[in-house]
Amino acid sequence: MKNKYSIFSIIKNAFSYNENWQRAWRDPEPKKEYDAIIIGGGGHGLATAFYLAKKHNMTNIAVVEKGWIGGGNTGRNTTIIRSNYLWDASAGLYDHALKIWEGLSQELNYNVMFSQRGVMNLAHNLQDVRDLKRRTHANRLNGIDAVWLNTEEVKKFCPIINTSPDIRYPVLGGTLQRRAGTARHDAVAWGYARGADAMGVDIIQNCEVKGIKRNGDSVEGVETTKGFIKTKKIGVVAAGHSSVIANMVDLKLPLESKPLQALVSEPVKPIIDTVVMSNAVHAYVSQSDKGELVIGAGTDAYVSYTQRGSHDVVEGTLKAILELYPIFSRMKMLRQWGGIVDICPDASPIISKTHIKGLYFNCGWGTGGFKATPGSGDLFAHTIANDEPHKLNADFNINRFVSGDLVDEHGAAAVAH
Amino acid sequence: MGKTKPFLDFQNDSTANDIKLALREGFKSIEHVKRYTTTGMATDQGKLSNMHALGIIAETAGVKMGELGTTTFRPPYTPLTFGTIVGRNVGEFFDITRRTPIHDWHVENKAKFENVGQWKRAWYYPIDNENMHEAVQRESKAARDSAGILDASTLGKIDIQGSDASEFLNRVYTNAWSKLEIGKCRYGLMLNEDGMVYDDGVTTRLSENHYLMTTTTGGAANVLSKLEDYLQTEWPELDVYLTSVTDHYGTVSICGPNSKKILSKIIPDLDLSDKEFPHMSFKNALIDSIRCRVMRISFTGEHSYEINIQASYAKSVWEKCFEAGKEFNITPYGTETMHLLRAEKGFIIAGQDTDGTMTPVDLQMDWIISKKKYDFIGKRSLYRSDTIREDRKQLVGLITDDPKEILEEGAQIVAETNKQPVEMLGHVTSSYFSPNLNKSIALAVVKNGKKLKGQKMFVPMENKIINVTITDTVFLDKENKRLNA
Amino acid sequence: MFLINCPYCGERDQSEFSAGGEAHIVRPKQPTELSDDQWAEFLFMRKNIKGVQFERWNHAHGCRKWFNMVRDTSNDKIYAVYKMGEKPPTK
Amino acid sequence: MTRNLRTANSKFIDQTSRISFKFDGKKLYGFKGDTLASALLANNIHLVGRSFKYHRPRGIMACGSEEPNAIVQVGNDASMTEPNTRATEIELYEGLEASSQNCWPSVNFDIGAINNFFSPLIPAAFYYKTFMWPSNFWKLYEYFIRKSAGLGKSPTEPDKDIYDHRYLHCDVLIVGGGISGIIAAKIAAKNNLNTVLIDDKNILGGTTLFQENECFKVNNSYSNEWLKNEIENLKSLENLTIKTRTSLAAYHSYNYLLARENLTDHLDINEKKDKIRQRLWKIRAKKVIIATGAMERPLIFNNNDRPGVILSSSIKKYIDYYGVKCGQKVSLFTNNDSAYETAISLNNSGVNVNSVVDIRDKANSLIVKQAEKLGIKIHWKSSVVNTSGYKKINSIEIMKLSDDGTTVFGKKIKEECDCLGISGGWTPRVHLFTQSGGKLKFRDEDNVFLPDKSGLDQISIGSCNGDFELDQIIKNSVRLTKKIFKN
Repeated sequence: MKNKYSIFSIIKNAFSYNENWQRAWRDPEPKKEYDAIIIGGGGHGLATAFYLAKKHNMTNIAVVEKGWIGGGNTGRNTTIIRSNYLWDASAGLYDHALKIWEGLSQELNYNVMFSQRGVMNLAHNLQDVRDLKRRTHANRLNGIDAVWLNTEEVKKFCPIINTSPDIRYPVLGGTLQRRAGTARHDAVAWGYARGADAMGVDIIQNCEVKGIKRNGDSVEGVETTKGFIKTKKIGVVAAGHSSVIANMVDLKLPLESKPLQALVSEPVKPIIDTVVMSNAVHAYVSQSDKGELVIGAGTDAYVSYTQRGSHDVVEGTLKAILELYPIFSRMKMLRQWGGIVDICPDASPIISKTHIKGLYFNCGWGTGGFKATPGSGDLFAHTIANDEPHKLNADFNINRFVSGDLVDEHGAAAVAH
Repeated sequence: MGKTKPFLDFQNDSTANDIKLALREGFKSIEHVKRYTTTGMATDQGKLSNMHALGIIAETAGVKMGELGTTTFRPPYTPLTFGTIVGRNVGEFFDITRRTPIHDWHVENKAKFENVGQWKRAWYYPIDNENMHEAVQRESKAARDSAGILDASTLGKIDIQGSDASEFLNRVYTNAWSKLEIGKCRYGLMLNEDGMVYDDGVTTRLSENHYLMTTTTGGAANVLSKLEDYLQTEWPELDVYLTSVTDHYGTVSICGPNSKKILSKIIPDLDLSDKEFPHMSFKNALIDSIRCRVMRISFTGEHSYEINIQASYAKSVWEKCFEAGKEFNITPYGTETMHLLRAEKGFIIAGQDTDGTMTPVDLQMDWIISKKKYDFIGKRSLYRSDTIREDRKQLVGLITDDPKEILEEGAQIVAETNKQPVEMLGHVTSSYFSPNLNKSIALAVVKNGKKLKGQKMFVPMENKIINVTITDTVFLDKENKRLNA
Repeated sequence: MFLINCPYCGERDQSEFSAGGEAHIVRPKQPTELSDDQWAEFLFMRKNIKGVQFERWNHAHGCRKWFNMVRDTSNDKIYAVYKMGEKPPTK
Repeated sequence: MTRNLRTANSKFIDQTSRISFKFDGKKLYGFKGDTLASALLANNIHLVGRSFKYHRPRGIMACGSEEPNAIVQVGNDASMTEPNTRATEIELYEGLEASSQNCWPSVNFDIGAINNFFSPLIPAAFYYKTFMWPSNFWKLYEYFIRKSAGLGKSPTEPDKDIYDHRYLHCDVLIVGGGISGIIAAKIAAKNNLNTVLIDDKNILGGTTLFQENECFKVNNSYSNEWLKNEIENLKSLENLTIKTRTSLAAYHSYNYLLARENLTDHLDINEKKDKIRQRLWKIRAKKVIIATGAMERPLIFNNNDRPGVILSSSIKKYIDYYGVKCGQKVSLFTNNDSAYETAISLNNSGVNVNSVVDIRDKANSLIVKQAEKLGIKIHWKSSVVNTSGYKKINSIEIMKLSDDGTTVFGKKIKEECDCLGISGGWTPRVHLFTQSGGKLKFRDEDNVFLPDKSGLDQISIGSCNGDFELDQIIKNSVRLTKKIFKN
């Protein structure tokens, strides 16, 4: 059994100079066969494994990761968590996730530092106001806390925003979800990995999937750099590389993979105590517990797997930041990076079975997958275990692109795709 | 190592012991160690610490340093001020501001402006201490009772020429264009390939192979790009040339029962009779020897003209119209009044009453879909299993039981009030108090709305529930009598 | 930030261009005869290749011409550009 | 206390033009040519900041962009203050006001230092293991964590300064104006190529500029004299543009680079007004030559972070370039030859060098022999195992190293000192190369990563390419530069 982390274990280990901490997870070699294999050791993949083991008693499973766990978009995002989505289907999905977030540190016995400091979305023109009010009303009726703030209330909630009526696109108001906030992204992957490992899940790093073996319409296993592993169920959660895996079985997905950039400033003392997003002026910002301003930039419009976007995107984002926060002009960009996000035409994800038996896809989260991590894992685990979607992810099937029953959330993303 | 403090990352205070702790806990990859201990993540980005961190990892794991690999060095090399990255693109240079050629007149006449895309549009013109509501009530009443004048210069304008121009329009709009007579105007809906309404506007046939298309203000650039894309990549065989002329012309729109009299004062030699110059037609004309195009088209339901004139003359023509209209109490009105007037007539605004999920059928505009045309952009998508569903959300009118109660745009509509969770059937897209009808009116999209006319519905607000009734989308002058008044 | 060789204008900075996705997806000539599945294939399904991809670009802030490009999406190396209607290079 | 820590012999400091500035509210003086760091050291101020987590006293440790400790807040004005600025990169100007960060009430007496006593309770990543109970208390815990995090303070009013962008197209961009960059610039410009040479310092020359020792000669001249002459010759080259105070920020694909030029940061406070403060150069270069040099590595031992523990090469720069003594009784700890250069420079300036602690068995290079000849004491095969002194180092403990170098044994030798120079070898600055997408290779002999494969038209030359010996640097810089122009 694992040592439980507690204030006492901290002290005990302090006396032994922290030399007795147990491994957070094992480092096993792959077995010959598993009941299910999750491709992708990011937050969503590890959460899927965790809930397969915890809720569906599937413990003879493995997560295979081509690099190190949490090294993809889990470790590259701006950590924003919110559930103020417009459509019922999305609201159901993201609020399910938010509710899990609220008890996640306790559930995992690992502090993921979920900080409900609120997320505010700003309106800069009359159509923004209509759209955001529409969302606020829909949220309220869906049981999601959301309130409309007028310009003065926006200013009061976040005093450093430039709310002058004389700027190019003045702030006309905004919506606030107080239960929303941020979490420590790496800790989410590590916490789920530790939890899944404790229940017997094999987490196999540095193990790249090279092919998927099929027998007719069913999957039989995966070819990896560590050899062939037999399984009847494969859950693909390889954000950024979903199409690469899909192409292994000649499956085309409605996805394009594009570089999404983010940056942080040097750390400073607390100056902004919430998350502020602006769609029209195209920027979002929060401050990490370390003091860095965490700023999300946009996606480039071309397909790229390089994890590097163009400088124009960063420049455009900081332009918007200085428009809304002119006090940040002398702040310095410390680090910028890119991740690869796969984007669906309707800006909503896919959590779905496919026409190939035993093959499941969880992808297309675009710029906003981190917030859904626990919910996505839970619902994907349900879908894999039962070979049927949970009612909360039924609308996020692949078939919607054929029928036309899309979940168009373009208005919900801070940055238009 | 005991109780020692051999520092590795001096700024973030991580020690060699911290690295070993991370390794013991199973964080083996250099990236994991870095993130777990924050080594190398301070403002010097590990310039001094990274190599030692690697060394300790290699030593502890018993591998060669070269096999571990480095972490990625990301830009910038040293921290860079946001100010430098942004340069001069701050304040007034944050984004360009587009102003119409008549802008100065609006400023002189105390207009309040709204941002529409990059444009500054006159929103309303308060007199004395009027608030927006009061100004809009006055403006819209004046436009219906006598005459109103609107700066419509921001509408996108695309000049379309070539021997295949008609065929081109056939393919991009849902309705048919080949038979449109020269000198006539027609309203068109443009869809995305997914069948959803994308943009709309009136297009005029100037001559056999020459059209002038108008688009929404916000959609102009995207529509042009989209049309160029189809022309160059899908239909290169078509002989069509597109030119954006939005900035070349100013557009003065005068409407109201006295608009004809005003126009006749300005262009006395133009025959304005309904026979010679009927609704949805166009004439070339001269104003003080300046050539202009006059369209008799209407977005308000009133008898109305749009004068398109070279941008540099637009302000003088506007002033001329204003002078000529003074005896009729011509009243300048802004976008807010324009929105109100069109809502009274049930005319949609693409982007306000549509949101990328509405088909023409959903808008109850089935009439605009040509049954004869073999294909047009988006046609196939209209016949998918979800788009042919009868109970999709459809555009309807709403009136409040209390005629004084103005609904909030964006408010949700439900059929029941005591159920939890409650099913949202739709939302209010446009809402105004109509001075001409003396009651509150609204447009909304409601699930299965087409069949629910006359049904009672509820709009639950935070602190109250508003009772409403679903109606037809046209609130005023259903017979279109005013167009020829 | 790529340097793109517009087939009409020559080398220009990436910021002058906009990307238009996968190339050589021909709009069906008879959409009405396609099944919902076939139409969805045209509308939404993409190869989204990691590696050498044929794609469309537009010199939006230049000649406004569309053209095709062969680019390796795994390292952003551009191998060729060619005009609309021209055959893609085979090598 | 006014101890004279200035030597009279710096060629780079104008001791006739005195500059007044304030640090933590105290008025101090320095000279034109100083950095804030060199001026503080000249005033015998070592303690300039507190560390992030344990609030331990920290001093100036380096002399350039790698400085981890001496991070200060510049200016008090709500709109013009700048947090997290490296004292080692701030050129001293009249009216400069700087203050320590991350300490309260002052850098000398910092309440937060209590964390240092609790440090066994807060190992790396301790956050993840605690603060979970009771579950709704995280908000409260976090409040205190946030308060204690962060270094400097953000401005609270809009910036009044102007910033600018410009484009630059060239045949060759050379990054780094040290000896390699200068060699490359000459070859490029003489090849009739439109050449741009940038360097982040205010003058060209790198470290060779103050390398005055008979061990380092080029064409029978001292290397610094030779280089000075070469720099002089560059001025007559028509195709060459030189940009100093220009730091390369980012190297993107397709040889697209961003560089920041500082235009007013070094000017007196009343001369800055209405001028463009910084300019971002957006550069497209046909070829890029990276000549960014190398950084000295610290050494890892117990309490290696005390004020007064300074990179050995930085001590050398402070004495030879700025004419500033980092201490009066200096010990050095090294695993390579470069600390001996520092020892000799200090010795020549009349600073008492206690000893050089060298983990190696022996070394026979010219420079080591020179040091031995000067009578500098060397502890061979030994290691510094600990230091004392809270706000400034006052002694070190030295022990013998075992044969395999993994343990220490014997008697602890205590050596009093007021400064310890450390030298753990050199790290090539390969940052720009990797930013551009280049792949690195590892050299086992001296544990360095070196540029390997790149998809772009670029080369790395000099010590950023792993050449650390003068003759190697010159020979390979010439060879590689000529080679890139043949392509």
